[in-house]
Amino acid sequence: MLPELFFGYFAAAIIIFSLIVVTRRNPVHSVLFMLILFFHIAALYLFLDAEFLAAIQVIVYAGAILVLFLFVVLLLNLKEETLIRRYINQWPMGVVFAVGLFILMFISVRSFLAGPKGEISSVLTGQSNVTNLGTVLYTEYLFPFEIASLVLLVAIIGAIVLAKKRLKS
Amino acid sequence: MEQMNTLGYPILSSVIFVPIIGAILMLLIKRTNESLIKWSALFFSILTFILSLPLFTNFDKKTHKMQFVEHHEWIPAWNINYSLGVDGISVLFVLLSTLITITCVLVSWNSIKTKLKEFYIALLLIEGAMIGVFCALDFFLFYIFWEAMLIPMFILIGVWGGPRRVYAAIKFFLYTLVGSVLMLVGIIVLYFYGGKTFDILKLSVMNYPYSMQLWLFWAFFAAFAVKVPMFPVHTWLPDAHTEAPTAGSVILAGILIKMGAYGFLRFSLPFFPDASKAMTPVMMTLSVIAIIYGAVVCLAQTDLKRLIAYSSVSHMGFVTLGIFAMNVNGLEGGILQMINHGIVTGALFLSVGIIYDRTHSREIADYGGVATVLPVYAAFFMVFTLASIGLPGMNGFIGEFLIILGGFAAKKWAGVLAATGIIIGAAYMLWLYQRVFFMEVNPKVQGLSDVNLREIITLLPMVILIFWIGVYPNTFLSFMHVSVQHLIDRLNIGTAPEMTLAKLLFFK
Amino acid sequence: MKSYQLIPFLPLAAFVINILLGKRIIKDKAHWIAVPAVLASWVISVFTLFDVIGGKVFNEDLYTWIISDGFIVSVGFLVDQLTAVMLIVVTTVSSLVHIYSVGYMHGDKGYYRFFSYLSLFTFSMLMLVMANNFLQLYFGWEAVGLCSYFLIGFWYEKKSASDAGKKAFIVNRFGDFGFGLGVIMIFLTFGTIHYEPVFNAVNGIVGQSINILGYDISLVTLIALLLFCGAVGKSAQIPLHVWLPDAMEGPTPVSALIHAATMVTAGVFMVARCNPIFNLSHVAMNVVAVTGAVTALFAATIALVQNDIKRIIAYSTISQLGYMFLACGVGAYAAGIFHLYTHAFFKALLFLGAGSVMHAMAGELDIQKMGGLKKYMPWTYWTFLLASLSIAGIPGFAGFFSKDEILWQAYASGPLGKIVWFLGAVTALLTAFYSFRIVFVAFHGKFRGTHEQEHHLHESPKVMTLPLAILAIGAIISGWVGIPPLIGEFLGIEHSDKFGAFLAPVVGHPHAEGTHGEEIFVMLLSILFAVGGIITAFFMYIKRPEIPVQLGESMKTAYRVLWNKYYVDELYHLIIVRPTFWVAQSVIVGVTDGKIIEGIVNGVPRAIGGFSEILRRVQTGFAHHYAAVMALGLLIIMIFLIL
Amino acid sequence: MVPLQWYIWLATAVFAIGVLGFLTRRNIIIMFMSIELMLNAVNISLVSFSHYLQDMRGQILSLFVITVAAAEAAIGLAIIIALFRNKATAHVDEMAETKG
Repeated sequence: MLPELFFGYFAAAIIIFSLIVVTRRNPVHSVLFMLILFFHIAALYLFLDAEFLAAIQVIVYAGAILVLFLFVVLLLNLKEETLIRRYINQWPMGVVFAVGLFILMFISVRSFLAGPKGEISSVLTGQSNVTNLGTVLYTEYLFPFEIASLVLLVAIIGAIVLAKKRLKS
Repeated sequence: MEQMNTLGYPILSSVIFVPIIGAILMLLIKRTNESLIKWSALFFSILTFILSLPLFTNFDKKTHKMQFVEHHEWIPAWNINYSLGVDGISVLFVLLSTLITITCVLVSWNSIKTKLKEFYIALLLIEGAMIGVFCALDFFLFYIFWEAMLIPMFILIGVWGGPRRVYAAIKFFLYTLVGSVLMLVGIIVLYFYGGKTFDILKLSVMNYPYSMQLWLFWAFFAAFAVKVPMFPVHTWLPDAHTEAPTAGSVILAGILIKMGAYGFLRFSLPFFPDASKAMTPVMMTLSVIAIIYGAVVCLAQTDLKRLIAYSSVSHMGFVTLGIFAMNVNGLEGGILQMINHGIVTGALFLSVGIIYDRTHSREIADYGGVATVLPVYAAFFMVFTLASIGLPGMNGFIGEFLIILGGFAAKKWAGVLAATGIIIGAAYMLWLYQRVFFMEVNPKVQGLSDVNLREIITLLPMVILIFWIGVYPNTFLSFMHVSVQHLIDRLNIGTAPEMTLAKLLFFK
Repeated sequence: MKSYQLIPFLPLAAFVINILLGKRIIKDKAHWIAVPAVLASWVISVFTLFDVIGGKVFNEDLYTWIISDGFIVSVGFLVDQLTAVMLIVVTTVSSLVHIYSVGYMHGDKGYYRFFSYLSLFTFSMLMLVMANNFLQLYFGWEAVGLCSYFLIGFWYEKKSASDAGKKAFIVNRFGDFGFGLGVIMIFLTFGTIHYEPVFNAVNGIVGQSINILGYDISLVTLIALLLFCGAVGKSAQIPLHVWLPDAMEGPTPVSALIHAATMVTAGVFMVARCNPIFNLSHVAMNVVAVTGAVTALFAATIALVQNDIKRIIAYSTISQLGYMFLACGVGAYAAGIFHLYTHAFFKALLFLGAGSVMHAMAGELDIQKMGGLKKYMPWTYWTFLLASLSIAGIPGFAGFFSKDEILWQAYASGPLGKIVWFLGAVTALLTAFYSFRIVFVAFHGKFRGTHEQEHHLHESPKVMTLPLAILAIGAIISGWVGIPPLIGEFLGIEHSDKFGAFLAPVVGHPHAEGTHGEEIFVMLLSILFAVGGIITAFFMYIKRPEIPVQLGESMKTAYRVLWNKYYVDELYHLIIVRPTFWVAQSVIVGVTDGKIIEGIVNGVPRAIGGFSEILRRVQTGFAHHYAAVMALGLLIIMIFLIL
Repeated sequence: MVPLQWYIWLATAVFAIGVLGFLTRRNIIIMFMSIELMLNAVNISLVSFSHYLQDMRGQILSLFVITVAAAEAAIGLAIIIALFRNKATAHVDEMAETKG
């Protein structure tokens, strides 16, 4: 009963905060609510035996990405943002699509079947989550891992090139 | 089955990739260092030429098989191989390509003023791709080279061309692409029919059903006829030639439009012998129309380059006529005429480029009395003019005579009508020469300087080749005998009934 | 290498040296290269002639020119009796013209160019006559045409000169068109184009025919007529004669060498060379004879009224060439070649004489503006007179023997022969008349030019009069090697027709069907006509100068037609030149290329462009529109997957 | 024990909210945040699959998703800055640069 209660709280909190994030007038508020949202998601990960990911969620998402968002919001200095309308003219269409998508996915999830069990997990190997993750990541997923690092490198260079002020040419 | 590469090293690969590597290396040169760019382009083109010379000296003229063969697996999943080789039909074009590129580099020496580096890089890339087209023995590789050549050429016309260069470049690109895409469909059909292989040699000895041959013949025809260009898909040529920079025109005339005729020889004829035989009257009709049509339209031109471009249509009509005469004389004449046309028309475009650098006008009316002002230049141009109208003792005569001989043997009317093209040819070329070089000196050409040493060096190889082929053509004809005979043997298995243009048009 | 093989290559070497080094180094010393070369060729030719007289005939290949399947052609030389005669004619006239040009072209800025072209021409002409196969003949054929083009347009700054050169080349191409096809027919029929095997095999194809457009045409006739096409072009016979009068734009030595003595006779040479083919076709022979006869008369009538001294001589050349074809057409090839040989001397002399006159008159060509030149230029006058007597056919002179031989052979060769003989005889009368019209108008009477010209009048330098003198001797005695047996018997000379006998191994010997009486009649009639023509000219231009004017007024139409050369040029302009240009400009550029093909080519992309013009409105550029469409797509896919 | 489907429903809901935000908001930064929301929804489902199927690969994938999200945020925000510098607006309905 306790796990269901915990899940109920976190699920409700995640959904409510998500809604708040996408509806706030002031982007700064959105970012701050998103911070709370991400903490909740991290907590959810702990329930799922994913300690490492929970930590990453907090460090990367909450610590890095959201701070970046916040910087940008402050950098752009959107004062008038709070005064004008939030939504595009065709917002009802967006609502219809989103709700439709939710209903469809909801229906389809009911009828899904679980696949075969995996071979590596804390339960099976008796080792910690991080050890298991590392084992898989540095053996089976070594090449994608390298690619991911390349993606990050490109992102760093790209972001700098794009955001820096144009030199007078 | 395959002839071994008698040289110890991969000569064809080196000839293809030296210019491409050269182009890559030239990327590293600073763009302000113009003389280094020019000299390195010249160096790489001459190096390629020297590398290609063993093809001339070590070629075994006694076999029709591919020589200097290279074969490596490339994409095994689709049975795609990197395989190269030349036979008596293609070897001369490799040599012609390497030679023409040198002249192109030389003639552009002072005439290209902007984006020098990119120009020479494009030139070297074209060279590599052109040679690749003539050497490829794998359809996939062939198609890659075939299309790869298009891009630098497109850029060459579109960036360094005349006032209407963008129109001309796009027209050129679309025309050739439409044809190529149909050929690609044909290649894929062959791939699956031939048991999933792109091997040109294997595919060329298979027997395809007649109805399939007909469809494939037209698919390949679309690509090759545009390139040649045959009537009525020739209208890209005058625009492209006219607007292209001199080097572009020379490569277009010298090599690029030969690829169409080469395609007929390498693919259409041996792959589809029945369909080719059946289509002979149609092809000959189109060729004869091209000969006369191209020649007559020259009489109405007021633009130097446009006139020479249309004369190309006429001359290439001779080539296709010789090819579809389907006898030894016609085929050998056709191949020789391809080389001749490359040399002569290339040289004419070089010459026009040389005078254009001085006057910046292509209008014939802006000239007159050039022979008085630039006598040495006039002498060169006279040689090219005479070669173009097929004067005996020069190369054009040998090719045209053999073609008319072959055409006449195949279809009398074709030989007779083609011969009238020679009359009109003399008329427009001499009239051009008269208007440009003779008569009163036009004030616009007064005081121009005669050709300098660089320009003489550019033109001299052409003159030498013109007389060499004219006086002793056997040097070049001897390369072809065995291969052409082999092709004829392959063709003789065709037994389909002949179609005429009228039958084809009215579905009789 | 045999010595005779040097004959063509010496002038070639001179050409190469002069054209490469002439501009910078040799300049006005060009004749020191060209003249010795051609003189050396002449010397070797003379030795070769003696070799041939001694019974040697050379036929050797130099190297193989083209090999393509069965089409194997060599460059080689055939020196037989016919070639030997031509060698002598070509090298002799060429040498003299070279020497003459040293004086005539003195100071011209294209001096070296002129001599290199002359050398090139000599080379080409020698290659033509020495060829042992049809393709090499064709090579020489086109090459002499090219030199003719160069030399006619020598003063290329003049539009008329460059026009004339171009016209000559293109009109010749029409003839060469037939000639080339003839060569191809020969190859396809015999499998070779070397003279010897072809002539040996030609008897085998008699009776064979070929189907062209549903008509059966005798193969041998077709080949002969196609070859004759070339001859018609090169030798300026009707209907391709139009280029020769215009060719007079070239320097006069060129007219003498190319357009009188050598190149234009190539057609006659070729017909004589191919006599084994022509002999087998009556149709072709008749065509040759009639073309020759009609041209002879036609050109002579035009010559009657022209005033340009060189054009008169040009028409006279066309007319005399007609004689030669007439002879060939009746099978009297030896007579035709004989006339070619004598004609070379007196016609070259006439042209060089005219050149001498022009030299003195500062380029004046109109005989009406001359007059009384006799006393200023005695050498020129006397040599010109001798040449005129020769061409008129006064007994004893070279022209008499050759012309008489032709007329008699024509008369004696059947009913058609009688007709062409009659045409030829009338032409003889006209020839005598117009030749002496020049003599009387230009050299006698009073000077009618400007004072300046009169002051300037002088005899030409030695270097020019010497060739005149040599040619004058030739114009008299060159005919003495071919004295008809009738006169020979009378004079007590045995085998007097040495020329005919010499050529007989190559061209055969026609047997004339006629009595001595008829022969005497023909001969006397031609003497009568010659003398009559001269007397008429004397009467009309010396005694009663007003008659020509009255005659011109009373027969205005005829005069105008002759003056305008029967409007042939205008006719060609109307039916060939203008329609071709109309098609080029209006039909092809305007309609087929401009509208139809370009219409389709540009129309397809335009249609695609129009379609995409509609489609592009979908691209609003708003990111949320794209996102919405994406979501919609996702929705649709999911609905499909679930349902 | 919480059923797997609950987690998936939760992920679905968050994803739908992300779509809603992306489709309706004008502010381009909020749109970006919506994208982050969607990515997080995917992560939730991946981690829950990983847990319920006893397979580490789900977590690995979500690790990569986080990587890509970081890169995307960096680039995207840089683009926003560049855009704002040129257009002086952060509203999508005021930009139509890609209009055909």
